[in-house]
Amino acid sequence: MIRRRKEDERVHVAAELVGNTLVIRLQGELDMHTVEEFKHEAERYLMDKRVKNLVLVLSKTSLIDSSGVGAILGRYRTIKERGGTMIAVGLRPVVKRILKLSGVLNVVETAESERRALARL
Amino acid sequence: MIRRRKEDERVHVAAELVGNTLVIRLQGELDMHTVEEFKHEAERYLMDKRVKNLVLVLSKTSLIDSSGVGAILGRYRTIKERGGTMIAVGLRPVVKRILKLSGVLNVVETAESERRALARL
Amino acid sequence: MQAVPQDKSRAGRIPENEVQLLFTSKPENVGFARTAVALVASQRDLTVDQLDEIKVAVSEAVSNAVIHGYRDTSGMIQVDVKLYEDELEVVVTDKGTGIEDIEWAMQPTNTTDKSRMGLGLSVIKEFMDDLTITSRPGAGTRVYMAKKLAPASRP
Amino acid sequence: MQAVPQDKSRAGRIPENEVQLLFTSKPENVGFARTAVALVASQRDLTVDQLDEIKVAVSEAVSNAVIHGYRDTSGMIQVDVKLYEDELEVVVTDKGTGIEDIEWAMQPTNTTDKSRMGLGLSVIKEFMDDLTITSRPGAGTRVYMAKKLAPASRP
Ligand SMILES: Nc1ncnc2c1ncn2[C@@H]1O[C@H](COP(=O)(O)OP(=O)(O)O)[C@@H](O)[C@H]1O
Ligand SMILES: Nc1ncnc2c1ncn2[C@@H]1O[C@H](COP(=O)(O)OP(=O)(O)O)[C@@H](O)[C@H]1O
Repeated sequence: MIRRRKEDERVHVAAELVGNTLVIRLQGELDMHTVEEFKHEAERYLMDKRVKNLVLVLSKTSLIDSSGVGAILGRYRTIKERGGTMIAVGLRPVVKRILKLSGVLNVVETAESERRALARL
Repeated sequence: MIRRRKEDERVHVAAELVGNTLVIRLQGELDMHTVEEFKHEAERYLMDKRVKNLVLVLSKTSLIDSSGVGAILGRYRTIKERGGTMIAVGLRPVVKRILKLSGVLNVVETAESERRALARL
Repeated sequence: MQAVPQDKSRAGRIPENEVQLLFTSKPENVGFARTAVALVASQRDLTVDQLDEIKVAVSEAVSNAVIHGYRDTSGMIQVDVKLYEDELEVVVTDKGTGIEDIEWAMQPTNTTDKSRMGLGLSVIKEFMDDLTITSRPGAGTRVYMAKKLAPASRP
Repeated sequence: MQAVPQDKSRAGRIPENEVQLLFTSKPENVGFARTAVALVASQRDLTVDQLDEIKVAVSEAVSNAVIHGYRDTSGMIQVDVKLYEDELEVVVTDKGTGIEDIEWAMQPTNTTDKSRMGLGLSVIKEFMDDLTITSRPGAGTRVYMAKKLAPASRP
């Protein structure tokens, strides 16, 4: 029996360490419900003290609301404490607008692709 | 601006004539609403009197309810009048069950693939 | 299957989730209703087949309310969804024409509309684990259906 | 933006479609609500961006009902969707705590919950064309929002 992925309600968080940069690929919709999963997974990866920078790949993130923005800013704070840089990649237009409106894009850089983001760090 | 295809509510009907066999590829969900589009498009292609057989490709048909079954049987009647054969291809398990329950599979054959269906005609 | 006026008793059982939909009897809302019910159902880890079965059953009951319940008129259709640990309950209610003879209507191929096949209720019976219809001619129809689910696995 | 008790008058205008959702104030229903509203909206030929904007706005209003309206309690949230020829209206109602000072709440960064950013209502203002809040402390909150749509192209 094929079990379907509950992508609409759940986020899926995948991560990879490239040097001292953590790359998090976020899939799904980030709201007050799914944000718990994102926070939990991101914190687990950030426990690794080698992590200085964070590249957040949002090309498969279809929605972020203000609860999601809060969670992203929380991760930014951790990176800032470590003197690192955070770059967001692959923003859909409406995701970009909410990150701009909320001031996230004043502190988090954006890049066209994961490769370019990594090249900049 | 990217306009999204309203695939969930609309069916999409594509057709191709292979010899005297009409191949109809049906995409979407077939219910009392979308069935009108299916009937209309299918009848348009069936006006071509060369058409004797019908291969109905359902691999992208995610749902058929009893209104949809009625519309499929209607097309079968046209084919039968012409002395032709109708073959359904690519049935999802639940689509297969409703076509069986309704007796459609007593008169309409099934095949694993479009290629095999055409080879049989 | 008997048409009894009471649903299976769920006394003392509290649903894990409860959603109600209320919408006008338009053909395009049949798709809305089945997808919305599937959205609630998919808060549980179901198979594609289970979701398809639920969608088809909801499609039949809501289509009946549009086609037979409100016939050439128009009215509101209510869909109540309750998600229990081991069961999904869906109740589709209309305030339309009602059914004269429920037992007759439940038989496959019986229909009061010659353009149709009389299969909708049989399809619901096939795809759900419980089906109970209550109806009063001139007042409306209530179709209760339930599907057993594997208990939610707690992470 | 003033918090006036009346919506924009729609006297004499009949919606093309009308759907109501009623559900328990659970976090997982925020996703259900925005997707269900988007399902109705997508009966019209909208852009992906318009649908995303509607989804985010609904997400904010329903989240507020869950987080602020019902806080540590639980209750029912009602979402009324009306699809007009040139506009989508969504009204989110809860019977929760209510808002003491609506004008204050509408200002960006103002929040009564320090764990939050006070951005939800600003996001709705940004993504919808109309936002009107009515509320009575202890009785509940009603968030009316509307988005202009291009008139439906008749085939
Ligand atoms: N909601 C309803 N309101 C009034 N009559 C109904 C309703 N649902 C079913 N019926 C009656 O029951 C009959 C059988 O229904 P069904 O098995 O779904 O087949 P069909 O829709 O093809 O007629 C219908 O023809 C109709 O007379
Ligand atoms: N449905 C509601 N019920 C009670 N209070 C609300 C509701 N919606 C908004 N509020 C109040 O308005 C404030 C601002 O809301 P908002 O801009 O969405 O930001 P946030 O949710 O981040 O606090 C909230 O902190 C809360 O005090």
